[in-house]
Amino acid sequence: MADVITFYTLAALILIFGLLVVTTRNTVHSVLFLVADFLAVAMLYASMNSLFVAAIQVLVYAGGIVVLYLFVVMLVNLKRPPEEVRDPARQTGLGGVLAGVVLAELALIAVANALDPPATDAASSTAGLTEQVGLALYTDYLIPFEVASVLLLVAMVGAIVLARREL
Amino acid sequence: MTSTHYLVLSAALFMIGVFGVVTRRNIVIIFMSIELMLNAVNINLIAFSLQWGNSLGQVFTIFVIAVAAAEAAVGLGIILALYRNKETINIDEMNVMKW
Amino acid sequence: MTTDVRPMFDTDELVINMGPQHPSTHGVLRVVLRLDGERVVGSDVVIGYLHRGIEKLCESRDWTQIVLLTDRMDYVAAATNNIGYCQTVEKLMSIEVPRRARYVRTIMAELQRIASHCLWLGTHAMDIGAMTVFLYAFRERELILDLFEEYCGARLTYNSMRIGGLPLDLPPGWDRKVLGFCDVMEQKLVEYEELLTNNRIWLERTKGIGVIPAEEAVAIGLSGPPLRGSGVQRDIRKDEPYAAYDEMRFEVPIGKACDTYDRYLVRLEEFRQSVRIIRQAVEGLPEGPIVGKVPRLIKPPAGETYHAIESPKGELGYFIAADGKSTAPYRFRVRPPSFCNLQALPRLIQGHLVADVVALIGSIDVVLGEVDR
Amino acid sequence: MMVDQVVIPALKILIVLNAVLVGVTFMVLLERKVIAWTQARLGPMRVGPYGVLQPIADVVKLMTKEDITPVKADRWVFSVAPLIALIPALIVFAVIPFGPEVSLFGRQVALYITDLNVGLLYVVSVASIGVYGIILAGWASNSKFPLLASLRASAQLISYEVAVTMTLVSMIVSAGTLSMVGIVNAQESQQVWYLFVQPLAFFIFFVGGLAETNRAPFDMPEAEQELTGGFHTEYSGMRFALFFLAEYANMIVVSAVATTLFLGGWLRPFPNVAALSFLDLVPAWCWFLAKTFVFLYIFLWVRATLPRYRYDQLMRLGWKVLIPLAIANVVVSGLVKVLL
Repeated sequence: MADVITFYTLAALILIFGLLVVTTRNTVHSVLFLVADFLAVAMLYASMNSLFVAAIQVLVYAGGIVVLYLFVVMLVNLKRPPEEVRDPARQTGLGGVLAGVVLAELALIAVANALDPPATDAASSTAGLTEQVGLALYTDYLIPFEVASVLLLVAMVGAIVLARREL
Repeated sequence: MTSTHYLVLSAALFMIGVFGVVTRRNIVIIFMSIELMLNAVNINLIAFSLQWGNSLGQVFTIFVIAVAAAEAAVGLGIILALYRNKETINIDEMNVMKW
Repeated sequence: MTTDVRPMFDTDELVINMGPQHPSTHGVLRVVLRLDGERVVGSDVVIGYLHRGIEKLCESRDWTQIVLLTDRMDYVAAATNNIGYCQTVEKLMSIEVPRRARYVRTIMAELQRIASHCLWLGTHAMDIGAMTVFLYAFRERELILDLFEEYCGARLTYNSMRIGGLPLDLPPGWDRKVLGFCDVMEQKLVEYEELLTNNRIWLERTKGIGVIPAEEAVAIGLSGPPLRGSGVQRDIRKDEPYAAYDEMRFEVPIGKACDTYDRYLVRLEEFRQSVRIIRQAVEGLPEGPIVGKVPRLIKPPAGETYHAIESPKGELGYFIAADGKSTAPYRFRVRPPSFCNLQALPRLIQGHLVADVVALIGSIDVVLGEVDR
Repeated sequence: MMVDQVVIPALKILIVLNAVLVGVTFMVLLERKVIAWTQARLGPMRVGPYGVLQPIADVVKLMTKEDITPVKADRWVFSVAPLIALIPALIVFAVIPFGPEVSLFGRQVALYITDLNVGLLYVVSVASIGVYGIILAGWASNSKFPLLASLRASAQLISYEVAVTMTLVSMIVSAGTLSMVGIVNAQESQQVWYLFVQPLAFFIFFVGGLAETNRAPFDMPEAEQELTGGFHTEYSGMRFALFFLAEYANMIVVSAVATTLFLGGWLRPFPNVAALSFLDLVPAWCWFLAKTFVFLYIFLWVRATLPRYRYDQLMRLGWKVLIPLAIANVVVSGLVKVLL
């Protein structure tokens, strides 16, 4: 019971904050909602017994990446959003089509789900354990892990080069 | 909770991200929408990881987060460089490759 | 903030208004900074917020009343201002000042130098974030204020000199108290130095900051510790002795690196030399009259003169023109050291960071009462 | 069941929260007193004997002051920013172990709110949220000095977080666990405080902690002599007070985490020396509080003694000294762990 309430509350928060991110006029507010959204997602992870990922989500996403966004927003100043010239016909049409497709898909899943309810989760208590994640990360996935670190290094160098004044 | 719940939530969040990318003209907001979509993917991964009792889903989530960090750093660098040159962050004004 | 269409924070320059209400501009100095990030690319020093028209006011007061007005210029070294003015008038009227009065003037000037430097050290250190030195320095300044209070009854604006000599003789036992203060001061100087001189952060904050080479310092017209910090051996007390300085033995410290740290070292050494001078003056204090032969009505002959003394902040000069008819100066003009030293500020802060701006304002030691007059 | 799962945690949260808030208020008094004594002054003496009631007077004053919002400020963000600064500082206390499990009224009660198996990571990640309060406060004020300050603050916090997190990695290598309780237990079983195992990590953590809490000599974001108070220039009344609550709460957090990681948390000195077992008469949580107090005192002592670093020097220290040192420390810790 408690987990149902948790899920629906968090799901509602995630969707509401997500919507606010993409609809708010003021970009700084948008960034704030993005932080809130990420925190809600982190709580969802925690409720799914994945504490490690939850902590990483907060640390990297909310505490790191979004600060970068905030920086950029403050640097390029979005007090007067460049928004207002848009091309309504094309975008709304495309958005409508996309929304229709996804809604149809969701409806399909819901119907299929109602007809043939899947078995509940194996609910393996070990799945979320940090040790498991660490083991997988440092044994089977060692090479991807190292590649990811090289990617981060390259990205760091690239970002510095791009953001340099005399480009 | 079944994994379907998580999948529906993830699909909805993904859709919001797509909505943002398609309708907003502000390049920073578009980037943030992409982050939302990446989060939706992560929710999926974790949900499956939970369903199958396998921690690999979480490993991939960590990779996705790493990639997202790299993407944000480079992407925001590009935005800054563009802003310096064009004084705008409206992507409709950035549709030429050369100026 | 205005609501104009310029972005609030773009990647270009940011104009920021430091002062006149700012904790580290030592009064009402206003510096308009143009910043690139935190780096100063241009600056504009705006003065005049404390202008009271003292020079003009002096032209409508008689000669003895002006002593009181000079107190209000450099209000942290009021006695020095008195001495400078009185000596100028004495020069104009060719009055011989008795030796005892000259000795007392020397003691006063040096006590005042220590007091002024205490205030400088405290605020300078405070600007750089070392808050404890501020209170230590004020503790010792308090002792000097007590000495002055005992002598003339006032603690800030002393009105402590008269044309031709002193208003009154020293209170009994005062000289011993001064010697006692000298002992205290020497001990406390060690305390200040322990907190700052070899402190790594202090060194990083002051070394190489605001370098101004000797030729440039002379060209700008710096004087006092900022000039000596740049390695120029110039001290009016030595070069053109007044009061009893020709009978005193002391050294004039100079810096080598021409930076904020050397200006700091120069002033710290001046503390020691001042203590040394005070000791000599008190020990050799002659007996005798305290006022020279001064006419009842002070009315200098027509003519003009310029006389400068070494105030704690630099060359304090008075130009006075008398018409020989009225009982007020015809023209009264002050060359205040703070004002002239302040000219170097835009040059000093160019290319430095915001944090250095406050350090540099502190390092040239301005008093706005003197700048604006 | 009900008592174990709801009532006791709720009580614990209530007690910890209140203790922290009261502690923070008296931290202000302590700071004023300690600095005053360093500077040959008396500090507050008027309210109550030796001024001990001064914090209460301060709170009353701040609560009754007018809350000013600048006209051009972003009202919404301006009001939320102090809370964003304060809340992360408070929720970190959820994983701070004040003591081991003790029996209280015939019931086993743990002297911590919860023991997460990623406790250390939780501390770091929650602490990384606190920076938003400062950035947003500076931005929302729509004023130049606060904006400069908030840019300084964010750059400073992000760069020092990297160094601090790196040192925590070497702590994890030593302890073999991420749980805060586990780290204390590891120190007990290895019979040594990690201060002596990882002195370099301790140093980096402490310097980084000073920088992350914006305390002297790294208090650039509020440097009143440069930026007239920095990010909270435009704040007044209770919102202003919230920033101070956050700053002092953060100091307590850093001290408590340092105690847990490096000084053996609630363990008495020399837990393995039987001759000193009379020290056990003092309850474990008292040892914890005493050690935390030592750190808090050092915070104040440093503030009274040292001048302030300059912004670029601070960044250079962080990136060019502390982070390489921290990484080297991780490598050496790993090597030692593998080889021994």
